[in-house]
Amino acid sequence: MGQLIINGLGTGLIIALPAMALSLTFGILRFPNFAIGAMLTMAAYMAWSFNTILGMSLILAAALTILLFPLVALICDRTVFKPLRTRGPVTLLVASMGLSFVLENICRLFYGNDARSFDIPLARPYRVMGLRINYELLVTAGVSISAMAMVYVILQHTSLGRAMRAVADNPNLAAARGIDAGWVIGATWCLSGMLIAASGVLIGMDRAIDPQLGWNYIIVCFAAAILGGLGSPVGAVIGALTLGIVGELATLIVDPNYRSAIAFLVVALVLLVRPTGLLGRREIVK
Amino acid sequence: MKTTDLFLSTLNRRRLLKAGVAAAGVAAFPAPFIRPSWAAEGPIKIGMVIPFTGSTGAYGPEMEKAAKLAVDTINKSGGLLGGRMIELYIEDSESNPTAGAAATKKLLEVNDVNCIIGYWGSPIAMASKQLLIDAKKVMMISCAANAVTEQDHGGLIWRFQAKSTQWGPVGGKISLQRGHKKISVLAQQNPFIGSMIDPFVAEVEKGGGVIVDNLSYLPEQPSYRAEVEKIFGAEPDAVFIPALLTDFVSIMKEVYRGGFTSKVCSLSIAADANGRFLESVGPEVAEGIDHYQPAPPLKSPVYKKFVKDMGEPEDTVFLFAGNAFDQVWTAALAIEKAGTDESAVWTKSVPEIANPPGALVSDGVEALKMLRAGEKIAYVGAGADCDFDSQGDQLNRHFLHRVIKDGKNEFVQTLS
Amino acid sequence: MIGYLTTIMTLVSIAVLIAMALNVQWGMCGMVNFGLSGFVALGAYTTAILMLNGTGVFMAVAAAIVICSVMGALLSLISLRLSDDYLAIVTLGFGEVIRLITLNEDWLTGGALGLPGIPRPLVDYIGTDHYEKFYLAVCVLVVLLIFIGLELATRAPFGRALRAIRDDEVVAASLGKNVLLMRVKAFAIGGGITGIAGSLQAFQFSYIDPSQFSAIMTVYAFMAVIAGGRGSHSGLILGACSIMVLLEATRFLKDVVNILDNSQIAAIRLILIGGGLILLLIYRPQGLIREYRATAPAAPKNVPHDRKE
Amino acid sequence: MTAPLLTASDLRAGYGGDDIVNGVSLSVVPGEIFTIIGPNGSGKSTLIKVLAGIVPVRKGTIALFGKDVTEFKAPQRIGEGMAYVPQEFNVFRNMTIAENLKLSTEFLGLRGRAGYLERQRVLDLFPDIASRQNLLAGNLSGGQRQMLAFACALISSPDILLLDEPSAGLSPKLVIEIFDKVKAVNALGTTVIMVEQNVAMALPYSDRALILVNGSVRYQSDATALRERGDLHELFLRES
Repeated sequence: MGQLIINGLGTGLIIALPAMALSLTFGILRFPNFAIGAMLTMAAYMAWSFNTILGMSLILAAALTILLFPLVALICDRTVFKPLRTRGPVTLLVASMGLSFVLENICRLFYGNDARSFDIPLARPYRVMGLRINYELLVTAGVSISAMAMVYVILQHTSLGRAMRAVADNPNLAAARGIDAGWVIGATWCLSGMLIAASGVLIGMDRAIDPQLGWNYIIVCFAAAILGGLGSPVGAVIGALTLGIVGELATLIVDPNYRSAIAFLVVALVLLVRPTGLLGRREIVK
Repeated sequence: MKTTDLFLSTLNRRRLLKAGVAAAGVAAFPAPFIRPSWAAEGPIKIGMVIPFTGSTGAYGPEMEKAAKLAVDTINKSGGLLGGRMIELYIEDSESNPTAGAAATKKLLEVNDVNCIIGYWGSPIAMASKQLLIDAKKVMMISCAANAVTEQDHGGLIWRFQAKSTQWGPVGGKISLQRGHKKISVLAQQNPFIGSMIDPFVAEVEKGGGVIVDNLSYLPEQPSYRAEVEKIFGAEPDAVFIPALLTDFVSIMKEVYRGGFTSKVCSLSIAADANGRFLESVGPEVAEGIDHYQPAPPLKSPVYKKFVKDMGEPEDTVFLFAGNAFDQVWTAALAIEKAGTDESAVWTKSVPEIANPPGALVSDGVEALKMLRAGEKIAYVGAGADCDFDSQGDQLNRHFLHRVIKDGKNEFVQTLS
Repeated sequence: MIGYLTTIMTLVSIAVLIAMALNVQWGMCGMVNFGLSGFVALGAYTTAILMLNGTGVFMAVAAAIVICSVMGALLSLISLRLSDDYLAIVTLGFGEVIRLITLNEDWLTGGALGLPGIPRPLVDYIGTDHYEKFYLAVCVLVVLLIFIGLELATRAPFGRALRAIRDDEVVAASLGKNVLLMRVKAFAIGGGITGIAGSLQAFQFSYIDPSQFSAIMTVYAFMAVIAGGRGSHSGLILGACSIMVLLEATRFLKDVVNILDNSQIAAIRLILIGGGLILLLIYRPQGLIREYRATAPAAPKNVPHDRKE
Repeated sequence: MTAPLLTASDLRAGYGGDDIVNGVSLSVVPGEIFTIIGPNGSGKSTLIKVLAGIVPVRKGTIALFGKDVTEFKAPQRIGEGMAYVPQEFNVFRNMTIAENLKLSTEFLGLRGRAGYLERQRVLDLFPDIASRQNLLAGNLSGGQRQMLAFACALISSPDILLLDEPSAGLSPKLVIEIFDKVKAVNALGTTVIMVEQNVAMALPYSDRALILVNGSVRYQSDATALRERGDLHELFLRES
């Protein structure tokens, strides 16, 4: 039981970052970015290239990826999403599906289909009171929690964060207050690009890297972000952790293959009680 | 087509059939004699459907390379049927049955191929096979699910792979030999692996072992923590993990990091994959994993030459490349033997050039020469002996059992 | 070549049906369905299982339609209280659950191996030689019938009411339409169409397995509806055709280009598809054909910039 | 007549296919309160959004102090001395009053250097909100919210203030209070353009008025002259 919770935390912490990125871009741009999966794949390959081809240490490779990946996110935004900015959310969603094809296959074009792993030694777990806690879990926890803290501080206590919240809340009013939406959108993509990069590295450590990698995370990320309330980054974290832990605990009762069904059941139940998700803002309807 | 041509071609077909029967019956008949001088001109077209994208995209490229190697060799040696070259058309199955079937249809109709090889992945073969049967073209598959050859297919389907039910017991034997009693199964859910579980369980129980847990997992999920916890947490002596590469890497990382110590037995598709598994996880994680696969004829010169031509290190044990190579050669030899590239005809020659009796030849070019000289041959390929039963399944598949020690694959035994 | 085109056209017909279902639910009524592949799978498995147990074709297909409609109605009922984003997740979850069931319940669905040997309707009378052409004719006929039905419905008060709901729920409600009932109906009709599509898919290869119903099916349907112009049935036929043509035409790419190996070409093929879709969205925003409108366009209440405020 | 502060000529704009603003021309002189009235759905709100730079101009020009600002987006127009208060949802509900005020100065470049005194000067106008700066704006009453929105707009010391239906959703008593504030702000030298539905309440406070029907100007005159005409209703409804 305790072990299951720890394992669930491990999964949840990894999902938390992309779910937060999804929530951030949703908050500002009002569409769920389906390409988040392919972006994760690309970030993982980017870090892998620095680590394995250029022979950097994983920490350096990760840092470089976190620094450079926002550029990729910005380029995607400029080329794909910007021209469609004034269109409905589903148009943007479909565009992000197209983008996801493009990104995934750019990875395939350059790296082929083989499974890859970072060049790092694996370690046996620490044992604490009969529970096994492994090194990756600690790293994941460290990275995730500091990333979350960073996002929280940025959102609550900086002018950028205020601007982001303002645009998310009411874009017209934000424009009327002198906030340049283009700038805020750019900053949001950078921030979520960094989150995606960090989680791409964590995922690469957790499992094998292959061009399909991102697909495995899209559904859980969406579920986590929606459970927490789309547009609420803090909610996304809570959603991710809940899904991670529920998913693991569910294996006590049902066949592990059905755990994603259980996760959806939880999401559905929560939504029935709270239609806007755990921390979602109540939309005020006329 | 003009009516006269049409008439000619039906006539030819009939004569051709006779010639084929004659060739089968009277082996001493000089080969040049039965080669019809009126054979259709132009290249002999062979299609190939293999995955390059999607979840099994990793397995396509080496098969492509091997097939091209075989085609090049044949063409350099002068082609078939008195100088006709082979043209190879390759399509991506996208690891998706619908796309695979569309690709099959394209090859049949647009490229007008006379047989299609490849077919890695049972659902793709299942979705495509009716198309080939309806078109009366030969299908050569590299997938294992029993169902593909089970129904009547008019002798058109040839399997260059051991059946799933043949794979299962071998895993059981290995585990029992290692002295394991309490054994669990953690199997990927796919048609190929699905049908090897029951035979595995039966073999273990027959040998006095106990199955502690038997769990299937879905590939393509974020983590396998729950599955690993459930299976390894019960601390069985050994766990049988039939998987594919990507998920096996993730699972073994999890097993190692989880501090579990049960022994692991797996398939070479996952645990070797031409060295990619070791490359991915490093020697510590891989240490002591038993794995097996249908054995290519490692000792045979043709296999050594094949490995060299593929540009891989000497001790490479190929998984599917050899099968693809054999598919091209088997088709070529059968066509040469039958004296026609008419699928429905030459498919009957496949056992004649592959099964004993006949001189065992492993060099394809040599085999072609012998055929032309009217000799009886039994081709031995780079992937297997290439002997077939009446259902089109390969006979006498041996399995190669290896173990990973100090970051290297060590030969343990050959099993059957 | 003709046989190849026949197969492709049959696949296109099935894709068109799926896109039509989406068009009723989302294009006309504004309710997103991300579980399309699950609906199609449900229809296909229903038909296949019944056929394999000796049920007649009409019963099997009818059962698929009924089950999918009921499922659609139920899902939309569950989601009535929720906003659109959440309907998305409920349908996504439904699709996932169906996928899991088809994979795991071997006794019913054959698990990952799927169900082979599904009897093809009327094959004894038609014979195998011309069966494909016959089957294509059946598929095209079904598409035509549904197309005509939907066109009539679109022009009827029902269709106008649906669009009114899509464009502005509050206005529609104030006009006295029973919004909830309309939404449930639209979702059920869409569900029924996916049921037919599933049946056709089951007969197509006389074999089904879970991997035929992957999420990519849903993605293609969205592409078709968007490319064709949301709400327009004739547009989406064109849209679905262009997507499938793009998909298949890129197969011929490698017959022309010889520099790259096959896996690279396969990758480039999918890049072109994704990129093509994006370009279509940017440069053909209204889709290939504009939506039929009996009345002047409503005042833009729901301009994306101006969320309902 | 003094040189106009803001001129718009032949403006066309809209969201989807068709134009909602159909060739509107107007000019506003310094110091006046200029009111745009018209029936529901006539494009008033869109017009003021076009002036504020929220909805892009498709055709026509807008000039501020004689400078062409047609291509300027809303944030840039603030730099040119314009401020805009949207209708109803005009404060950030998830932020405190203090944060709302802070946001109004943070992104204004030079104009944003409104010092402490400047801020105090504005807050003095609105004692109600000055006293509880840590309250979430979403929890304010309608009138207080409107005051906060004014305060936020005024903090950049604009030359011209655009108001979109300041009276919307307020009780008659509050409406008077709001219009008094508008007058007070105007008295301090700020030119005001406002869109109003509540014609009877707004006209007494206005200097000039414009009637917009179906996106084009139907009538334009002194507010007093308009009030004296009895056919307002007919002006609104007559088909063009």
